[in-house]
This record gives sequence, structure tokens and C-alpha cells, in this order.
Amino acid sequence: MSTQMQQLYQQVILDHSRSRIGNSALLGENAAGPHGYSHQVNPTCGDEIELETELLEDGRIAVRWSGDGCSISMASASVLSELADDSTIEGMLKIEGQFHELMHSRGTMEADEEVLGDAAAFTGVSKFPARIKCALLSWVAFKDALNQAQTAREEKRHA
Amino acid sequence: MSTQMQQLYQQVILDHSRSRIGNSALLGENAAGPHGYSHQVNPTCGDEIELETELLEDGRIAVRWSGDGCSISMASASVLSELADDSTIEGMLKIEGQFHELMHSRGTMEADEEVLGDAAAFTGVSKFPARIKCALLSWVAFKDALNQAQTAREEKRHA
Amino acid sequence: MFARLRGDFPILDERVGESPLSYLDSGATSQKPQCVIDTFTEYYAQRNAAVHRGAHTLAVRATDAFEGGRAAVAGLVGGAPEQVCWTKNATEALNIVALGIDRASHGFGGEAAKRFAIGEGDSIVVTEMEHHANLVPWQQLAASTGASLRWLPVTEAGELDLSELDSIVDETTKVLAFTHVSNVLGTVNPVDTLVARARAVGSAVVLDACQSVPHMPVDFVDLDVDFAAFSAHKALGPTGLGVLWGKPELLDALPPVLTGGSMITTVTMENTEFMPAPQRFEAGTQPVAEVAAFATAVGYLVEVGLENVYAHERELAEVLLDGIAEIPGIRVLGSAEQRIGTVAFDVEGVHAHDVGQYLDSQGVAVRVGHHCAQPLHRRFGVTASTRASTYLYNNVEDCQRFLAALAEVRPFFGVGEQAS
Amino acid sequence: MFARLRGDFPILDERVGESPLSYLDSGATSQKPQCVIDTFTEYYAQRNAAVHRGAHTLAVRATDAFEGGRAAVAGLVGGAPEQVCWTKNATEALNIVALGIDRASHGFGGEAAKRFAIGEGDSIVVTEMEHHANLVPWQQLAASTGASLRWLPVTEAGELDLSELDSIVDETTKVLAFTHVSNVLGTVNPVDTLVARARAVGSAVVLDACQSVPHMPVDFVDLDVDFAAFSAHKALGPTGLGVLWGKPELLDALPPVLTGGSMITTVTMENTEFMPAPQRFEAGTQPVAEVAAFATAVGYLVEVGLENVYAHERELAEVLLDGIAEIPGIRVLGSAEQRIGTVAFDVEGVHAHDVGQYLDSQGVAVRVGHHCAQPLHRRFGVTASTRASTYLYNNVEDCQRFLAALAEVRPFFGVGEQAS
Ligand SMILES: Cc1ncc(COP(=O)(O)O)c(C=O)c1O
Ligand SMILES: Cc1ncc(COP(=O)(O)O)c(C=O)c1O
Repeated sequence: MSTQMQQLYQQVILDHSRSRIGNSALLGENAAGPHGYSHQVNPTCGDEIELETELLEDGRIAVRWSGDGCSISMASASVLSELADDSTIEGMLKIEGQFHELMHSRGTMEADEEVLGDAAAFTGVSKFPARIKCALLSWVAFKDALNQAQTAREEKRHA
Repeated sequence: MSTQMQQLYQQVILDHSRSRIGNSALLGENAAGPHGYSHQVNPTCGDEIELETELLEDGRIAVRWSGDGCSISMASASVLSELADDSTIEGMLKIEGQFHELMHSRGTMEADEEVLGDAAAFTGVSKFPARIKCALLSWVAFKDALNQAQTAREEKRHA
Repeated sequence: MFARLRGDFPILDERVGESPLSYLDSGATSQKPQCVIDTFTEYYAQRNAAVHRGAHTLAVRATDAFEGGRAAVAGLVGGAPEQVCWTKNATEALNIVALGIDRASHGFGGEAAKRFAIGEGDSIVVTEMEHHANLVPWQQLAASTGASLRWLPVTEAGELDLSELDSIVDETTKVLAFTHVSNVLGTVNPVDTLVARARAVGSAVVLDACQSVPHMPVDFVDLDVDFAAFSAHKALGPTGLGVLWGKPELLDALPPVLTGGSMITTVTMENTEFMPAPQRFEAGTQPVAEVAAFATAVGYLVEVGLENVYAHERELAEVLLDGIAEIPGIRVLGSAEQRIGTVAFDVEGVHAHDVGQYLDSQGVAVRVGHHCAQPLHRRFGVTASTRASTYLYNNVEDCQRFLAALAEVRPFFGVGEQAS
Repeated sequence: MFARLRGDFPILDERVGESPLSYLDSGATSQKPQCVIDTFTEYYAQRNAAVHRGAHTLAVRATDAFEGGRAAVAGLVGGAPEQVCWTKNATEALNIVALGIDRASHGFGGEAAKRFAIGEGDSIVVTEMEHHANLVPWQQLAASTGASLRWLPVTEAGELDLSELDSIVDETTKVLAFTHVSNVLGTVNPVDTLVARARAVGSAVVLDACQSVPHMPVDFVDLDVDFAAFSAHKALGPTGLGVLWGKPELLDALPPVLTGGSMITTVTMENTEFMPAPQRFEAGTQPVAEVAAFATAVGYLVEVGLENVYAHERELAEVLLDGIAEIPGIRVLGSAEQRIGTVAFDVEGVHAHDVGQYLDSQGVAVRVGHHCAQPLHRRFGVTASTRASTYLYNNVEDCQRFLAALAEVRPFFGVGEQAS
């Protein structure tokens, strides 16, 4: 077994891909707080994710998603949800920024585990250009959905 | 001077390209006998020829043409007209067939001067694939126009 | 013979990490023998020039290579050289037909093109196993003309379901477009039956021959199709070249889509006259070096013999199918008798992307995803599959290396018996 | 530098009959340096695979080559890599814009595409010096939409006549399409003036950059055009590859023309969603080896420096023009100050075909005919001309051999003073 494969499929990733955090029914208009929704497709393989963000009273974000895809994309969505549970909006945006950078580093960047938590396990993915999209799919959906939720909150305030 | 060039530009060809036989006003509907008309264009260079055939009482064909083109195409139309003056329809079709074959022989065929007359001077052209179309332009027009003239005669007969 | 010719393909000596390469992705694109690669060098070092234009010597050499390619392809698939129109790929070839019909339906192409015009009340028929290249252009044509789009479904065995053929292809049908061989299932479709039905109702037939021409003897004249399309790159030839083949009188009547230089007779500021086929579909500078290289590829294929290629791949297909059957948790998509050496499958509990990644780590190159056939995958209840596809340079060892690696996939991802 | 780099082009050592070759037909297609030729060998022997699809290692190498080519071209002409869409040639690129507008005008592309829709009462403006590739597609668009086609005339000096610019390009104008450099006259057109007028009336600008990108520094962002097109084969690159460059928001809104695989997100039997640019214009397997080779060519051009290429060709143009002026009976078409090293002319009493044939017998390769610009030739009262066009590998000796041969043409055909 090549070490590249072990770097790619870290145990953390395989675990998350099987017991998926945040993988639950979407609430849609039934969500209590300001919310956003995004549907992303990886055109190469048809993998998809639907992801919902809801802004909670305490400045945190609830993430719910459902999707179908490879272990990398499913684990990434699960890790994202786990991180969102423990972070503020600002914290998540910081993580998202670092994760994005890490994925495009082609293996040259050292992951900051303090910031990235389990997401640091994806460092190996950046050496597999064809898989970067898999790892980023849920993060793209998250950013999109978060944007919408924030816009919804603004509109509510000004209404 | 390469001998290929001398083979291509035989004196006969240069002469015909300057004093052009049959290069005269077209009569169109004013022609007395059954007649046909063809307009051919060489799309590479824009060279064109308009050619008219008229079937005469004595089983012969009058050819009139006007055109604009290179020495090969103009000389070829001139030689064609000269040959038509001395031939029957059958004779011209035989010449046309042989000329066509000669042009596609890539220099491997010996021209039959008995049949081809001055047209035998075009033997060298067959070694220049880009120029074959030039030599054939008037002959394509002739065949087309002759066809029409013969159809016109048939129609007249049955009318 | 097949053992020997493997040495003609330099890329097969490449290594992937620590492993030798077993290339089982020829359904996507084939590798090239050295003689095809050398043709590029020879062409650009000795004969490169614009074709059909210059009187100069290089232009004559280039034109010979270009027109010689047409003759070589006609020798391979039947018909006259003028029935071979060059395109950039098979996709363009199929679009040229669909968009040409679109233009004919909107009044282009004069009297001659009227035979192609379609509209409301007419139907276009495709199949559920089409590559997107032979589906999306027809959807677009239906949207543009008001004609309806129908399709022949696919059975669980991965064959066309012809039980409703006579009601799906009926008097309203103006175009029947289908693939000769499925790029996912490997199924060879019954061209005869489909052409017979199309003839009975007066429909035109468009054949997607991308997966047949490289792998078996094909003669479009014998098959009596109206148009056919395939790509050079899947048949030992270069990227950047495809073929649109058509019946002469149809090609000459179909309005061109891409217009410009080298396909016109007379142009004024107001108006343009187009040349007959094949030039009318070859606007602008053509892929001349690619044509020269493809002529070499066609020569190579003819020398090997397409019937031998077919037999060789059938043997490999048996090795693959027998081997897969012994690995737990693998579902092969389709089980047609008439097939080429292409096998797609689903690995229970492991996504195709992960399957492909694992196989790659063992030097085995396969394709994963929907293979540009989303509706077919939906039909089989999956979004993606893994596909192993063979060609003349593959051998039993490639298949065995593939099977050995495949057997390790579920254990590696902790799925199935071994893991429980 | 230029003396040295000539050695990089193997074809220049070819002989034509007994003569060395002086290739003065780069306006039709350029020759290729060894490094570009070698890229084909390297690509097919080491990295050939379908791009954007496989998870396997070869596919990753191929994808890197393919996307790297986009970045190289963006580096050359400005903008981001995603603004570079691959086509088969410049002709396809121009057609993609014209046909995309056609489709937008017929309701395709939804809300986003409405900005492109044109119809009766609108006008499309071209010029009288266009190559057929930038004229015929616009004629077709006018015919399809009911918009009118107008054009800027050409002066005796071979420049655009801009005296009526404001009435020809007016509030009805939705597209202004013109060539940066005339492929016949060598004239460089005033892009700034034309773009300013287009902006004033809200028209889109389409630039035919076929003859500028290979020969001078060009930045589409600085020029502020909306779309631009050019071919790889005229810029040291391979046949079978062109570029459509566009502003990002326009590319994403323009409906695609060729549809099929690799340009979609979701396909059902009934419906298809398209990807954003550049993929939306890249249906089917792309000319990947060609992109890799063109990336090498672009690197070569950048290293030489386009401003140096331009200066070098200007020197050669002076040699040609001064020399021709001393030969009796030759009329040069146009006399623009702003020009590249392309010179077209008429030889009194000798047809261009015969001129070209004579020059070829002396090893001098030029182009003869209408150069896909029939209206421009009509403007100058001829059906055909002879064109000598230079590139970075030409030297003064090429020009002198050309001039010596040209001086012999009229005597050979028995025309003019010497013969009388
Ligand atoms: C000015 C101009 N436009 C368009 C074209 C068409 O380019 P291509 O034939 O590569 O499509 C050419 C070259 O033939 C040209 O010189
Ligand atoms: C059955 C089938 N049709 C069409 C295509 C499209 O061919 P290309 O991508 O070369 O245009 C392919 C291959 O991708 C195919 O397998």
C-alpha cells in the first residue's frame, strides 16, 4: 500500500465518511432562524450535496446536509458540520479560508490543526488534484448557504 | 529554370493564354440552336468561367466563353474551343474523357496527341495537383453546358 | 500478434508510483503507437502548410496528407472519400447534424434542405443509453423546433428494450439517433432492426459509432445509416479530430453550421454560396497534422484487422467478467451477450471515486463517474460507476492486475465480509 | 537572436526541387519549432489520457497540461485562465459568438442570455477587409435574426474608412466585429477608435486577432474588447486548436452552440444544465495534445518577446516594400503606415496563380488567391493576389530571394518591357 493512499484516506476521513455528522433532514422554510440553502454538483461524477445553514441566537450556525458521494466528499461535509457546532461565524469563515488554501497547496502547506481540527486530516487530498473538488464540495455549499442566511438576517433587520 | 516549369508552361499554353480562341460575347437566349450555359468557379482563387454551347445543324458544337483566371485555365478554355471547332459531339466527349484521365494521372500517362491535339500540352499540369482544377475548369463547364444543350434539343423534339 | 504489438505503445512502459501501468481506460481515449506519434514529427518537419490554397510545394504535400486521410477512413468504414467530413471530435459531428437540421427547420439551405425540416408534431427518437453527446444536441433540437423527444428504454440486462419499438418510432419520427455500442455497458445494439424500423417510417438514422469503429469491423454502407460519427482519439489516432460520415446527397443538402473560409465558392458583402460536402462542413484551417496522424492509425488498425481486435477484446472481457463474478459485493451493470471489452460496475459500500483511486494506487487506470451517461446510470439506480475498458494493447495480465486490486477495495475501505 | 532561432525550425532545411526553401506564407500557417513538435511526442508517450474525468494518474498529468495551456494563453493575451475557451480554430471561435447570439435571439439561454438577443431594427457592423471567417457568420446571423448587416469601407491606402463611422455604427448597432490586422494588406486597425465608438452606442465588440496575436504584443483587457478569436497554428502552435477569449460575465451568459459531454452539470432525458465558461464551450473530448503543444509555443513566443517579433517583421516589410517598388509592373495593395510584415500585390499581366507557381519553382513559398477575402479583392479590382507574409524565422535573405524571383516573373511569362 502506498503511503500516498494512507495520507489520502486518513482513518479520520474513513470514520467520518461512515458515521456522518450533520447528515439529517433539511428544514427548509421550517427553520426558526435566518437560513440559507445551497445545492452543489460535481459535474465529473454527479456527486451532489444539499446543505442548509441556520443562524442561531448565540452567534453560532447550525448545519444540516444530505448528499451522495465519495468518502472524501462525505467526510468533508461531516467534518464541516462538526466544526460548525463549535464555532462562531467568524471562526468558520477563518476555517473555510484556511481549508480552501490548504486544498490548493498541492501538498506544500502544513495544516494548522489548532484552527482546522479534523479538517487537517485532508492535507493528503491536496496532492490529488482530481479529488480537491470532492473535499471542497460541501465547503462551497456552506459558503453559499451562509451568505444567503446572512442576507436573510439583514433583510429581516431592515424590514 | 526547372524543367518541371517548362513542362507546365509549354509554349502552346502560353500562346493560347494570350490569344484566346472562343473568348467572345455569350449569346444567351439569342443563340439560334439548342444551347446550354454553365458558370464554374474555382473556390481557391476565385477564378471563374462562363461557357456556352450551341448545337449546330451539322452535328457540331459552337463554344463561346468569357472568364478571368490564370494562364492554365484560360489556355485550357481556348484549346477546348479550338478542338470543338473541328469535332463532333462524340469526338468532344472522347477528348473530354481522355483529358480528364490525363489530368488525374499525376504525370504517369502518355497523352495521345492524335486525339488531344493542343490539349496534349497540358500533360505537365498533371504533376501539379494544385493546378489540375485550373486546367479542368472550362471542361467541367463544357460538360455541364453540353448536357443542357442536349436536353434542350430533346425537349424541342418532343414538343 | 497482440503480445508483440504492445511494444509499439511507448506510454505502456510508464510507471505509476511504484507500479507498472495497466491502462484500462481506452473507452475514454486510446493510447497511440509510435508510428502515429512519429507522423506528427514527420508532418511538421517536412510538409506543414495550409491545404487547398497555396500553389507551393509544401501546400501540395500537406494537401496530399489531408486528402489521403479521407481515403484511408473511407477504406475503413465504407463509402467514398467525399463522404468523410473532418470535425474536431465526434461531439461536433453529431452537433453538425442536429444543428444542420435545426437550420433547415428555420429556412436555411433553400429548397434542398427542406427534406430535413422538422417541427411540431414530429418526433426525434434516441435511447436511454446514449452518451450526452448523442442526447443533449437532440434535446436542443427538440426545444428549437417544437418536435418531441422520445427514447427507447434499457432493460436490466443492459440491452435496448425494443418491445415498444413500433409505437416509439412511428410515422412522426424524423430522426432516429442511437449508439452502436454503449460506452458504459459495452452492449452492441442491433443496428439492422433499428434501421429497418426507421426505413419503414421514413426516418433518418444517425449512428454514434464512437465505441464501435475502434473495436470491431464496421461498414456504414452495409449498415445503411444516413449519418455516422466517431472520434480519432479513441481509435489510436490523435486528439482534436473526429469524423462525420454521411450519404452524399444528404451531406450536400444539409445546411452548414460553422461558416467561414475554405467552405465557400463566392462571397460578397451581402451573400455567400457554400461548397458541396465535405468542404461545406470544414470551415477554417483544419486539423491537418491530426488527419495525417490518423491516416497512420487507420493503416495500423487495418493491418491488425478489426475482426482480430474484436476477438482479442472478447477474450479479455471474459477474463474480466469471470474474475469480477468471484469478488463479493460487485454488481456489473448489464449482461448483454453482444458486447465489446468494456465492463462497468458498482462496488457495494464504496463510491466509484474511491474505487478508482485505490486501483490507481496499484497502477490500474480505470474511469469513474457517470461516463457522460447520467440517464443510464439513473436507470441502474446509481450516480456513478467504475468502468474498465480494453483495447488491442491490453493483455490478460492487465486484467489480472485489475482483478487483484479490485478484490482489495472493499477490505481497504473496511466494507463487507472481510471487514466484519 | 533571430538569426539563431531559425535553427529551431526543422522544416526550413527542406529543399524544394533544387532550391532551398524560403517560406513566406506564415499568414496562412506558421512553421513549428522543434520544442513544439517534441511536446507531441512527450505528451503521447507520457501523459495521454482523458482530462477532467479519471481519478487515475495519467488523467491528472493530462489535466495539468490542459489547464496549464489556459494559463499560458492568459499570460500572453491578458485576463484570467477561465477567459480562455478552446476551439478547433479561430473560425469556430467566431462562429461560437455569432451562433450563440443567434440562439440567444431565439430564446435559448434564459434570462442571462437576453442581453445578447437581436432582431429586426438592430444592426451588425463588420468591415470590407474581413476574412470570410469574420464575415460569413455575421451574414448568417443577420439572415437568421432579421438584423441588418453594415460595413465600414476600405480606402485606397488599405485602411478602414472611418469618415462615416458615426452613422455606420449607430444606436441600432449591437455587434461590431472587425479584424485587428488585415490578413491581406497587413494593415493594423485602430482598435481604440472603434471600441470607443462601440462603447458610445452600447455595442458589443468582437475582435478577430488571428493576424495580431502571433506578430505583436496584444492585451485584450487593455484593448477592452468583449470577445476575441485567434488560432494556434498561426502562432507557432499546432493545427486543430483555436481560442475564444471573452469577458467572464459575457462568456457565462452566452448560450453554448455545440453541446454534449464535459460541458454539463446535470442531464436527464428531458433537460440539461450547462456549466459556466470555459467548459460550457468545450463539448466532447478536447484537443489536449494540441493545447500542450501550444503552451510550449506560447512559452517560446514570450521568451523571444512579441515586441521583438514585431520590430523584426517591420524590418523585413521594409525590405519587401522597397524591393518591390523597383520591379516594374507590380502594384502593392494598400500602403498603410501601421502594418505587419505582410504584403499583397498584383502583377500586371500575370495571374497570381502563375506568379506563385514561378516563385515556388525558385523555392519561394507564397500564397496566391483571394486569401479568404473576396470582398476586399473586389474592392481593389482584382479576383486574386499574391501575398508574401513573414514571421520571426524569416531573414533578409528570404526577402532577397523572393525579390529576385519576382523580378523574373513577367519576363518568364513574356509580359512587360523586357518582352516587348
Ligand atoms: C484575419 C483572419 N481571420 C480568420 C482566420 C481564420 O483562421 P482559421 O482558419 O485558423 O480558423 C484567418 C486565417 O485563415 C485570418 O487570417
Ligand atoms: C458512445 C460515445 N459517444 C460520443 C462520445 C463523444 O466523443 P468525443 O468526446 O470524442 O466527442 C463518446 C466518448 O466520449 C462515446 O463513448
